[in-house]
Amino acid sequence: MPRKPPTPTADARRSDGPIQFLTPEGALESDSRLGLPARLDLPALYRDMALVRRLDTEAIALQRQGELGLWPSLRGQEAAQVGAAHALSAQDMVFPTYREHGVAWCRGLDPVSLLGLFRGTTLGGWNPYENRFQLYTLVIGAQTLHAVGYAMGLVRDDAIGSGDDSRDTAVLVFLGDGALSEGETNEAFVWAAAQNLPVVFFCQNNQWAISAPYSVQSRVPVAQRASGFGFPGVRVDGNDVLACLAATGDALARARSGGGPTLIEAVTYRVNAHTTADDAGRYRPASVTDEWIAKDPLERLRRHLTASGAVDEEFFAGIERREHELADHLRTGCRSLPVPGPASSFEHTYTTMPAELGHQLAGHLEFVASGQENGATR
Amino acid sequence: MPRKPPTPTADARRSDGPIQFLTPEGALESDSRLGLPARLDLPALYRDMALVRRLDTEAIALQRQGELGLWPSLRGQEAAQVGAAHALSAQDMVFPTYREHGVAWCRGLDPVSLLGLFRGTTLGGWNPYENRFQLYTLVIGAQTLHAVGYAMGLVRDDAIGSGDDSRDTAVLVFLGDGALSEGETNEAFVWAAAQNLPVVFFCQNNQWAISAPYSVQSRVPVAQRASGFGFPGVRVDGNDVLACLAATGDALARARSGGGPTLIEAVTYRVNAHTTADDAGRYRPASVTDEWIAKDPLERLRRHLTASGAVDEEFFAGIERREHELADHLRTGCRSLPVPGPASSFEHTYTTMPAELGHQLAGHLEFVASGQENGATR
Amino acid sequence: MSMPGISMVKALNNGLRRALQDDPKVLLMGEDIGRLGGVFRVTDGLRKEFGSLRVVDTPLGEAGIVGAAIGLALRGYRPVCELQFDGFVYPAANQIISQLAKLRHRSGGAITLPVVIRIPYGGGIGSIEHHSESPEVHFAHTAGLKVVTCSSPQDAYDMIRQAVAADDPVIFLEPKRHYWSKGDVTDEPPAPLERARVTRPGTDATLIAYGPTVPVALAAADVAAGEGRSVEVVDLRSLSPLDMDTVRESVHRTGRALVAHEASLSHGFGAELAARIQQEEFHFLEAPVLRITGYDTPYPPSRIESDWLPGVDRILDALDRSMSY
Amino acid sequence: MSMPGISMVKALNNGLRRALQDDPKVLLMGEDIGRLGGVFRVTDGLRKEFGSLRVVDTPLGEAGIVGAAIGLALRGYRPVCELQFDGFVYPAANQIISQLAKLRHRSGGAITLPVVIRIPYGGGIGSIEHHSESPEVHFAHTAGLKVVTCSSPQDAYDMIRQAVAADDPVIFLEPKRHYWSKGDVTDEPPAPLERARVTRPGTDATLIAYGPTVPVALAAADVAAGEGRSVEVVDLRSLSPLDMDTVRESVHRTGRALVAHEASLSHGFGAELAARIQQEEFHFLEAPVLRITGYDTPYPPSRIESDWLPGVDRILDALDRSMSY
Ligand SMILES: Cc1ncc(C[n+]2csc(CCOP(=O)(O)OP(=O)(O)O)c2C)c(N)n1
Ligand SMILES: Cc1ncc(C[n+]2csc(CCOP(=O)(O)OP(=O)(O)O)c2C)c(N)n1
Ligand SMILES: [Mg+2]
Ligand SMILES: [Mg+2]
Repeated sequence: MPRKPPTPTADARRSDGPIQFLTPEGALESDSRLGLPARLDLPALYRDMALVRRLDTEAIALQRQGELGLWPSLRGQEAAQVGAAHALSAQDMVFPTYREHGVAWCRGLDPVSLLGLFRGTTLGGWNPYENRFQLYTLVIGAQTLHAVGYAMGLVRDDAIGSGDDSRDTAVLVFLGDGALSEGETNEAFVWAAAQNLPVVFFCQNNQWAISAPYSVQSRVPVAQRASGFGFPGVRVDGNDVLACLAATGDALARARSGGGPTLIEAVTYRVNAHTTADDAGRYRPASVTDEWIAKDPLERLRRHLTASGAVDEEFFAGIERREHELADHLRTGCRSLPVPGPASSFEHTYTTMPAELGHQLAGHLEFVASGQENGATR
Repeated sequence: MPRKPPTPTADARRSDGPIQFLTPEGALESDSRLGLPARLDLPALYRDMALVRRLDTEAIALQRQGELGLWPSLRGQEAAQVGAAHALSAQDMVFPTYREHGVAWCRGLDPVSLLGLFRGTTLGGWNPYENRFQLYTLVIGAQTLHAVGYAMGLVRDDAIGSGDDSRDTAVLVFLGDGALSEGETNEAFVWAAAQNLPVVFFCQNNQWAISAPYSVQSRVPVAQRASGFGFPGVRVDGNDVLACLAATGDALARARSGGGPTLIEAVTYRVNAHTTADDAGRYRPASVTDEWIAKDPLERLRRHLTASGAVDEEFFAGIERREHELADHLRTGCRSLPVPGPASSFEHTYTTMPAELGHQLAGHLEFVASGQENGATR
Repeated sequence: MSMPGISMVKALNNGLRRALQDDPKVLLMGEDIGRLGGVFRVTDGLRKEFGSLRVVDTPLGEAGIVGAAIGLALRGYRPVCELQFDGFVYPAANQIISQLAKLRHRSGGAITLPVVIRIPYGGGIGSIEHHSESPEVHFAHTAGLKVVTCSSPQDAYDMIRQAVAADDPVIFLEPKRHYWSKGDVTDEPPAPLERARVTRPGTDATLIAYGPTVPVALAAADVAAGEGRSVEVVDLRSLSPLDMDTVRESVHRTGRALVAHEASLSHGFGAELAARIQQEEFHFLEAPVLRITGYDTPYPPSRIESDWLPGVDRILDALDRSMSY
Repeated sequence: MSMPGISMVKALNNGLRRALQDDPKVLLMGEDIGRLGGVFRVTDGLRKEFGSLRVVDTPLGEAGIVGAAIGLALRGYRPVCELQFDGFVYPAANQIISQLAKLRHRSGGAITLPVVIRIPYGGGIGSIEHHSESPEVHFAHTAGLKVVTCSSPQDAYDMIRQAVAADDPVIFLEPKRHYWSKGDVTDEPPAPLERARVTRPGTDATLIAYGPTVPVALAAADVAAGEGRSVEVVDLRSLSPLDMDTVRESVHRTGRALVAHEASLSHGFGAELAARIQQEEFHFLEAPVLRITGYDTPYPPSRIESDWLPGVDRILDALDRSMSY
């Protein structure tokens, strides 16, 4: 029988726990380990979290209506994503997984473009250079190496360490707690450390990799992994948008200045099932989820904003109107996403279509034009 | 331009440096971090190191004479290998790379069987169950996962934690400093840690992966990697056979008792080129190598044995005679290694030869029997 | 035991349960196969029945799964791995191709690796990218591996047990779009794992299929019958080794051969079949061997996958071409 | 510039030097390619000339090399990776097959990945296991990749520069057993990278080869000529896309086709060639397409590799069989 490893110490004392500025009750506190950014737009952070949650809710509804094949919900992770994204400079490059709808939103992507992949009308959906937000990556861990390579390019472009804020650039790459177990992710850590690359690994430890609790992957916190490679790991309350923003800002600044990589662990929770195709009831008790819902990232900022008098009722009403507009936009946009034409599978496989592929395309177009289809029509 | 990371602190103070019992001058000291085993057979350790060095020297000579295609020399790493191997129990299983000739020797393998792979007469050369020493693995890192799986088997066989010394079993897997960068190695760390498996990772940090100095792979010591996964990493003087023995013994005992994995870093040096096909002069100065030769693992134990009066001249003379016998055995054995027959490539591809492969074999045998060969014979 | 009208998922589940019951050395491992019962529920209930040491939820890493399975096999176990989807097999390529396939041979037969790697594969279920791939050729091209695929609940039940009992490593491909197709399953002694099956006899042409395309081929043969053409359908079942005897016998009789698979045309499985048939039946072929396959492009977005996949109409068109020679 | 009597290694070295000179975005990366100049010295001297930021000694990890190259390409670079040996390409399979090959297509053409992956490949040099593999089919079967291989110093020099200049990912296979073969190399404008070449004209049969087997095929054609048979040798050069026009034209004339490669027979490159030729030249073939290849076993120990590899005698035997139809 396997002996149980010593369980990692619970965050009994505050200074051992994840960095936190905003308590679940909405109180703003300081943390000796990290400073808050000088300028903070709390209403904007709240607004983005609220809109992103609505985006998510609407996509789930669209999936239920059969408009999407699948949707990976970000519910519960709004603070992690919006906080991290608010720390980005325009020139920074983002490498997401498949759940970073909140980051996409903050990067300015039309949220309708996120739906194509899950509706089955596209394999991508946006130009990764336009908003400096790369395509979603479904193969766990693969994007971490792309981020590292991109960061190698930044080094060669002298795009770090100049002191010029509009020039110095970093890479922000997202990954899940499960992704920490893939070999490729660890190779990315090796490269980033040995070459001191300007890359920030932002891990949303949402406690689950589909049905696997984090204990299946590791017996120590995510952030500790970095120490084995010799670069800093930071653990923050992933439901505290300020902690996520501050830690990411700090790490990105270090990366841009030539100070090398950081691994950020945002401790949060996947409130919904893995995707709309998953049934979380099979592997986890609802009670734990309820505990996390009590730590809701939006609620605590709402409490703080209300208590501090920074915003009024109209602020929330305005957000609600924008939520409705967003939902309308998503519903309409989703249904009018163009179904790709029969030639589209053949296009862009190569920069120039090889002759043989051209023959296959010609045959395929003829087949489709003849009105035949996959089933038997004769 | 990449900024240089802070260089890991040199082992300025003794307590920061690798664990060491035997100084290069041959003095035996204690180390507060680890105890020496109660029973130590110093003459046997010396004898094995000496014989293993001779084995290596002879194999290099055989390669020069064209009898071997290639030989990866272990010179300089005798203490690491012999020390680690002396800590093994009979029932423990060893997973080597391609350089563990010293471990093979201590496990009781006929050293001639090591030559076949490098002579090109076999892809294996020994039965991995007979001496509980698996086949050499050339694909860097791959064996670490096999070790982990084997350790999972031990857990399921209740072969750990019983307190019965003849029953409790551990796995000892070897890897190089370069192997720390492969994804598969890191996955092995993930599995070993999360499941608290009875496996000891023994990394000979010989400073080089072919032409790559360790700084290409990492900016922190090998042993530190383990902390990122939440299990102990130990750094020992790899040229001190006692430190290697003690640390491995300690780690294996912990593994057998159910205490989980350990990563041992034996800090040593690859005195020769990567293999006989390599030219180290192209990438490293001879002066560094000379410094390491001064820390020779055999020499320090010889000094200690002589100074302490534990052995006499006859002891060394006896070893020299055994060295000659060994060299003779290797020379004769190498030349009489059987060249595999034409059917051998086809055998053991499957447990039962598929019909189609049988046809290919028949055709091949006919071809060979007709006296034809690869070149043009007509 | 008779299991009337069960799905392929259930048949596999029953087969795995039997395998676990029959041999204490059998264990299952993979991502989400325990508590969840697998994303397709193939291992549903088995963790509860056999415990977490025999039905193992693994960390997220495919190299790890296969590499650890090799180690378990070296210790005498018979691991059955699930790789969650076809598109996630590549991180394990090194362990499968350079290690699993070769170790027995390298050891001169001293090592036996009875490892099964189950892979839900193929398209047609409206999935997202990397979830509809057909990687069979990578394995069929690798000496030392057996590669099999089932097309009915009965075969699923029989073949998974035979695969677990086999002493060679087996890549076990499960056509996920037929996971929910139902059929009666009995406990009769099955045909050998390596044997192809003539699923529908015919005289005018031989249509070779496997896994996901078998039901499509049968549907095409049905329509063809209505048009007065008698098509013999061969279900290969084993892709490596390949049962050329059954294929040859059929083509020898019909003089015409067609192959249907989902993988891309170039270097797809049909290439090897065409190469062999044209060589072994050169004088008896009345038409070239024709291939109806996926195109030489990445698998398309799901809204247009049905046109991309080899369907009944494309098979019938190819049959027309074959008959017109 | 004329380079008389240089080796293929030197030709590649010169080609890479030119590529580095011509475009500041080109960079080389791989294990031991810097200080050491690569285990085969293909990159000899280039680190000194272009610095360690453009000729990069990487950590030991093939997924890392290809994954990082993708990232560099996303930033506008043109990385040329060296994977040290054919047998060590599999850890990079996921990055090559699921990422490198697909990203352009997935992005609807927004992403361009001009990445070259150089792989010394094939057997015949007395190497140890995993150092003599022929993995070409894994890549040729993957849509989105170009796969090319050279067989002479001139082609090596031209093709490596063309590969670096190409905007698609290119798997560049270097037949290591011809690394030290010498030939004159000039700077004439080369034929397109995708074009096959008739290396020796003939009328009785078409012998198709690529990379390592081209010199073997030429030697066999020589012997055959002495026996009164005129064999046309086609060097494919590009494995994907495949120049079927050249192949078809030749086989159409000769009526006989043979393919020689080192990879295992089953699902080897010859399968696709045979499948296409039998289909496209059905009425003109006087004999089936025959394949002379490695066997369906792991690559053997080096002392017996020469019998395992397709050599002149085996090619001549196959030619006899072909002519006897
Ligand atoms: C290489 C690979 N293996 C398996 C999968 C199947 N899969 C999709 S998501 C997932 C869990 C990922 O967990 P985590 O990294 O924690 O991210 P999260 O979904 O929680 O955001 C798995 C196993 C995959 N996509 N890629
Ligand atoms: C996967 C893989 N990539 C590349 C190689 C080529 N190679 C052989 S040995 C070696 C260096 C290994 O260095 P290290 O792990 O430090 O072991 P050492 O040789 O120093 O004992 C390399 C790159 C390989 N064998 N396997
Ligand atoms: Mg997660
Ligand atoms: Mg080393």
